[in-house]
Amino acid sequence: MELSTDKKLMRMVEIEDVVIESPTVKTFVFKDILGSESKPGQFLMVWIPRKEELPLSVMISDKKNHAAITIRKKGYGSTSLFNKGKGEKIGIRGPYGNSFSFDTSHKNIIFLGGGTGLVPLVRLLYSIKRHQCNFTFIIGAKTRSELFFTQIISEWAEGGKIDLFITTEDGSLGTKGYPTDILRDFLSIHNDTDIIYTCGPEMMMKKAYDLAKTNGVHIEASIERYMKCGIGICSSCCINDKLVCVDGTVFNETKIQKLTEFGISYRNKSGITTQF
Amino acid sequence: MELSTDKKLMRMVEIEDVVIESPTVKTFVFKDILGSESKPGQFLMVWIPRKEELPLSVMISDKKNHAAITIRKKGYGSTSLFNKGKGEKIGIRGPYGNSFSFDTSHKNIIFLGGGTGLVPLVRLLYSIKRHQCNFTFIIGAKTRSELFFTQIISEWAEGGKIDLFITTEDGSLGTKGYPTDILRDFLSIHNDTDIIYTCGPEMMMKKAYDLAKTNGVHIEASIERYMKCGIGICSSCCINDKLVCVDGTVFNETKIQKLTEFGISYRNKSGITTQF
Amino acid sequence: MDYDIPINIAGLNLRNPVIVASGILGLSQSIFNRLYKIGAGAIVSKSISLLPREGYRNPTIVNVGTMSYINAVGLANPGAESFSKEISKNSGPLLVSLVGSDKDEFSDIVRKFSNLKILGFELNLSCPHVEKMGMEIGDDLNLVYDIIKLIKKDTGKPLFVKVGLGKSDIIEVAKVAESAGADGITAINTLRAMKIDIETRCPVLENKIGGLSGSAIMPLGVRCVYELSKSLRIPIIGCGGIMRHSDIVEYMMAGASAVQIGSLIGLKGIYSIGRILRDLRAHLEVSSISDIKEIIGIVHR
Amino acid sequence: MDYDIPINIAGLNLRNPVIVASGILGLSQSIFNRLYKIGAGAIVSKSISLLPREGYRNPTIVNVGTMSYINAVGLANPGAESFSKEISKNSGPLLVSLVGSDKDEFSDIVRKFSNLKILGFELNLSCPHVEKMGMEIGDDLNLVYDIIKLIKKDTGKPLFVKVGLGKSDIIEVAKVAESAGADGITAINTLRAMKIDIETRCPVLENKIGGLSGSAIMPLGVRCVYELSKSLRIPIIGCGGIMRHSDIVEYMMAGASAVQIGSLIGLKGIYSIGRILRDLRAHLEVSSISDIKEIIGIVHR
Ligand SMILES: Cc1cc2nc3c(=O)[nH]c(=O)nc-3n(C[C@H](O)[C@H](O)[C@H](O)COP(=O)(O)OP(=O)(O)OC[C@H]3O[C@@H](n4cnc5c(N)ncnc54)[C@H](O)[C@@H]3O)c2cc1C
Ligand SMILES: Cc1cc2nc3c(=O)[nH]c(=O)nc-3n(C[C@H](O)[C@H](O)[C@H](O)COP(=O)(O)OP(=O)(O)OC[C@H]3O[C@@H](n4cnc5c(N)ncnc54)[C@H](O)[C@@H]3O)c2cc1C
Ligand SMILES: Cc1cc2nc3c(=O)[nH]c(=O)nc-3n(C[C@H](O)[C@H](O)[C@H](O)COP(=O)(O)O)c2cc1C
Ligand SMILES: Cc1cc2nc3c(=O)[nH]c(=O)nc-3n(C[C@H](O)[C@H](O)[C@H](O)COP(=O)(O)O)c2cc1C
Ligand code: FES
Ligand code: FES
Repeated sequence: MELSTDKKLMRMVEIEDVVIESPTVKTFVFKDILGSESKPGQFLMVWIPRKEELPLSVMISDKKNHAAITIRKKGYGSTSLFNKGKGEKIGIRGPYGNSFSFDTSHKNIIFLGGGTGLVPLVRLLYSIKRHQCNFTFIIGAKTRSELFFTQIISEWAEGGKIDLFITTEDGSLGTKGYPTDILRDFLSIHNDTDIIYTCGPEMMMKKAYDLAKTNGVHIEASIERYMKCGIGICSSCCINDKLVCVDGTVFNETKIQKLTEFGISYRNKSGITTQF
Repeated sequence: MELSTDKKLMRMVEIEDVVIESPTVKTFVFKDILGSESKPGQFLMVWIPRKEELPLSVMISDKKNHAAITIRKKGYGSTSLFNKGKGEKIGIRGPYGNSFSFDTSHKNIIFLGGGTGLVPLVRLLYSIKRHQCNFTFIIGAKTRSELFFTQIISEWAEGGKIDLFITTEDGSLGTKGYPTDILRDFLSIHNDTDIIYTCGPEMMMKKAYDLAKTNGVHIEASIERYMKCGIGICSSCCINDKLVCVDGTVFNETKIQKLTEFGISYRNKSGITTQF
Repeated sequence: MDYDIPINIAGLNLRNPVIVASGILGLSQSIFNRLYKIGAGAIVSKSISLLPREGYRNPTIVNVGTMSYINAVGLANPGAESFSKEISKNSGPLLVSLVGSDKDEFSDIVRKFSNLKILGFELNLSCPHVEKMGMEIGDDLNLVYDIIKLIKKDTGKPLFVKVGLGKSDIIEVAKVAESAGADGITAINTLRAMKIDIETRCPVLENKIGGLSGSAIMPLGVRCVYELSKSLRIPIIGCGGIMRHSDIVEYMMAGASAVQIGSLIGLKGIYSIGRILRDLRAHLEVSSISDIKEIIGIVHR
Repeated sequence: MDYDIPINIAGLNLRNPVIVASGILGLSQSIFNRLYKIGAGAIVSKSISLLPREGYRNPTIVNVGTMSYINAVGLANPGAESFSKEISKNSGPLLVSLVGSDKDEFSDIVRKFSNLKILGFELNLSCPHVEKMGMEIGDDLNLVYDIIKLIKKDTGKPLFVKVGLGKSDIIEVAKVAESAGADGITAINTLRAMKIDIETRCPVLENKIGGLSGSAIMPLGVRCVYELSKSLRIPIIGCGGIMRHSDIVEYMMAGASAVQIGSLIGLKGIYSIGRILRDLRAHLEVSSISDIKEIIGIVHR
């Protein structure tokens, strides 16, 4: 079977590896050239046959020509995927969307993420870690058992150096509280921070954006919206006049400034504007 | 406007030059890269808008990236085309079909043609005239005024040498009689003839085939049949189990031997087998 | 950029004949404004029902290659109440697409938009993949007649009726629409179609059956417009498979007074609207067509 | 070469499920023999009318890109008398396609073939571009019923009825055919379509309107087979847009017991029949499908 090289068409892939990241999070590895070449921040539309199709960020895989996705078990779709095993098939299309940018003049870089929002951040770190930068990675979670990717992140320090901060809401690991608390404190000390990359709950990203603005630091946030088509045709993912699936998912401070709905409202499955 | 490079799709071309070859024959020149690269013996499906579509052999043009067609005014379709002028548009698709072959070990080569059957022969001669061969070109016509291409053929003698024989049925020019009379006499004298290329009325080609067989000479004949699709789907052009539009139009002696319908019968527009 | 290829259709003056089809980026006022800025001559909203609809579960759209899609969104929409708020400040050339499962719903929907600044309405009679909506209604000629009469009683604004290739004769449906007072016909909607994944042995779309759009349906749409324009006096909006400016010209020569584009935006992005308009203008110029009206239905002459 | 993927349909044992569609190389016994040698599981002749037909003037076929054609050959054929002579020595798996403009013609046609060694007949109810033939007849359900009854009275051989997406509901037509005694349904024929040349401002085909075939109609054909196989007990031959072995599998999973190919031969040549069969066999092997019957209608389960 030849591998499809048309990102618009759905391609069936076989799950080759399943990594259990936490009791509720798994990473699935499969062979896919297009996926393996994704830029950090891009996502795939992942079809779980007979069940659902979900937008999922592309995770890294250390196998050549392979890509991966990391899923947190939540509702119907994610649970269907979570229950898949090695050898089973899923459909993917994409990668879609834009990606995080990297300015080589930046030296002090913060990653701020929570939950599966870590996926694109990990892919980004992976792609820029060879640069001589100070990387600060702040991870937030509700509780200790929900943490994952901490190992992989702390292992990577090639060109630069990586500081890892962990917060849990119940204090079961790392600092008790929210990752944005750490960010606030960090920014107040390190006024040489160049940029914050963030992905996770929108209220967290909104706080990070406000902090970035106050501190005059660049920020790029990967925004999530309900997606049906993933290709800019249905507008279910819109935020103001932008389509998250094609104009995003990554927006920088200049763009976010115009997104009056950011951190305020989203559209539900019917397209009705709903407050966070 | 870009030029189409898909031979399957109809492309509209503008007639740039019209050459009057005889009172009833004209050559139309137009820009078309695919047509200009046709192999000798190939044909185009030519659409005369609102009128007809006809298979026509590709004629040469001395303009770069240009092709030409030569039409004899006859019935509805050919007359519609004949009446077209410079600047008017026609649609073409193709080139289709196989082509004459050329074996560089061949030194003594005969062309035998009549009417617009000369078109593919002229294209063939043009493409092989640089070789050091003895070319003998035998042209047949009803009468003097129906002759054309004699000038162009006799002018060409680059690598080899070209002998031109002309026959007319009424003797108004050249030898009185049929071109196959010349062929017979020629073959009886020149027993070193390698191959005969022929295109024209099927009874003429049939005679030529019989002569070639008797004299142990190779022959390649371009056969005409009624064509609707030109792409091997409708079978209107069939001769025995071959489709002239894709398996032909050129058949050599080995193939002709199996074509029991050659010189005997053809199919009319309804597909009914009809005797010549 | 200058998107001027002015046309008049059913009394509406549009700056150009390229309209964004229903269901394509059709839910958000901010997006409508952007589409207008990008060049759209007009925009048709997503088909709006009386009550909100969540639509089908994903996958709701699948690319079947050769520039075509099958979709079964299931008419997800915020409902008339919510959508009328969405567009309450609209001033752009917007047509609201209407869909209902019952005759009486339509009046209720139309009234929600009665005080808004919109161009008019498009009645979706032809959604091929939602039962008791669209196609099912479009197949009942009496119902079609009644619904159009009702809507026209409730609004003085132009009403376009969107027809498709379903179980009943498209020409008959359109004629009934005309006789009931429709101001124009939009043709065509998507056609019922299916894509099966042979590895997992199941249809890809959650709804199994969806509607085929894109290149595949272009020769069908052109034929419908050609035939409709022979039988109707009201203007026609051509829709289905438009990918290049030449496709627009083809539709208009077949008899369309304007066109709608859909799948193109999924395939080539939102800015393809501006590009196709630029190409169309260039074509008209080199072809010395000073008023695009000249070519409408020209193949009939 | 070994083309063995045996199937049984309507009592016929075919060595494989790939049938050459009507109108495709369908006029010559020598070509039928060649098609069989090349691998075809069976061959349907060009649709044969009582009297010879010259068909339309050229152009009769136009490639509209994306692996699709529009054709309006106009049912050119030698007529029943002449064609029965053509195939008088046939011994291959041939189905004769029948077309008529009048109920009574069919008996006359069928009788011409009564003593010949053919597999059976296919009734063309769905040629979309010849008036008073095919589609027009297919839209009159009573006439469909009567014609099939008549034919079945005249022959004991299997009769397949070929339906298309016309003005009437394909499922209803097929149900009527079944109730009248048809042994199988072929779905689908081409769809009415049109291609306009914008430079010369006229339709390309001499008949203006023709039938769309090829890739464009594949998702429509699959949908029809899927829906038909829900409503019928007689077997279905899937047709429309098959370009690859996976398309065959898709049709069969949707419910087809065999398939027909047409446009593929124009696009990829006569030997594409052998290639698609080779690919199909390979696919069945790697998918561990020992009998292709296993997959027929599997998406319904
Ligand atoms: C660009 C992008 C990247 C994402 N990356 C990841 C990832 O790497 N890992 C991961 O676990 N999750 C990721 N998600 C979230 C994921 O798409 C699902 O939303 C989540 O898995 C819950 O799905 P569910 O069907 O189980 O939830 P349900 O219980 O069905 O719904 C719960 C909520 O999930 C969200 N959701 C459901 N379907 C969609 C959809 N089609 N598009 C967007 N949101 C939806 C909605 O907010 C919904 O209210 C990403 C989302 C987006 C938009
Ligand atoms: C491969 C091929 C190459 C040809 N090359 C030339 C050429 O270079 N110059 C030239 O003048 N003519 C050529 N012809 C013949 C040409 O296609 C027409 O047949 C001829 O021009 C008469 O067309 P008409 O419409 O005027 O004739 P009509 O009066 O309509 O018909 C007269 C006869 O023309 C033949 N004819 C008509 N239409 C076709 C058709 N679609 N296919 C085949 N034969 C047809 C039939 O034998 C018919 O009985 C070629 C034919 C073929 C098959
Ligand atoms: C994702 C999607 C959603 C659609 N939703 C609607 C709709 O709500 N109402 C409607 O009338 N047509 C709808 N359509 C049909 C389009 O308006 C249009 O008629 C069809 O797509 C053909 O045009 P195209 O080939 O340019 O896409 C939808 C089409 C697509 C692709
Ligand atoms: C040139 C041409 C001629 C055809 N002639 C007939 C015909 O005579 N009778 C018929 O039932 N179908 C005819 N068809 C339709 C085909 O049999 C088939 O149903 C259709 O082409 C769809 O299959 P495809 O997409 O594989 O081509 C014709 C199709 C083509 C392209
Ligand atoms: S998901 Fe459809 S437009 Fe973004
Ligand atoms: S012209 Fe149709 S098969 Fe040759």
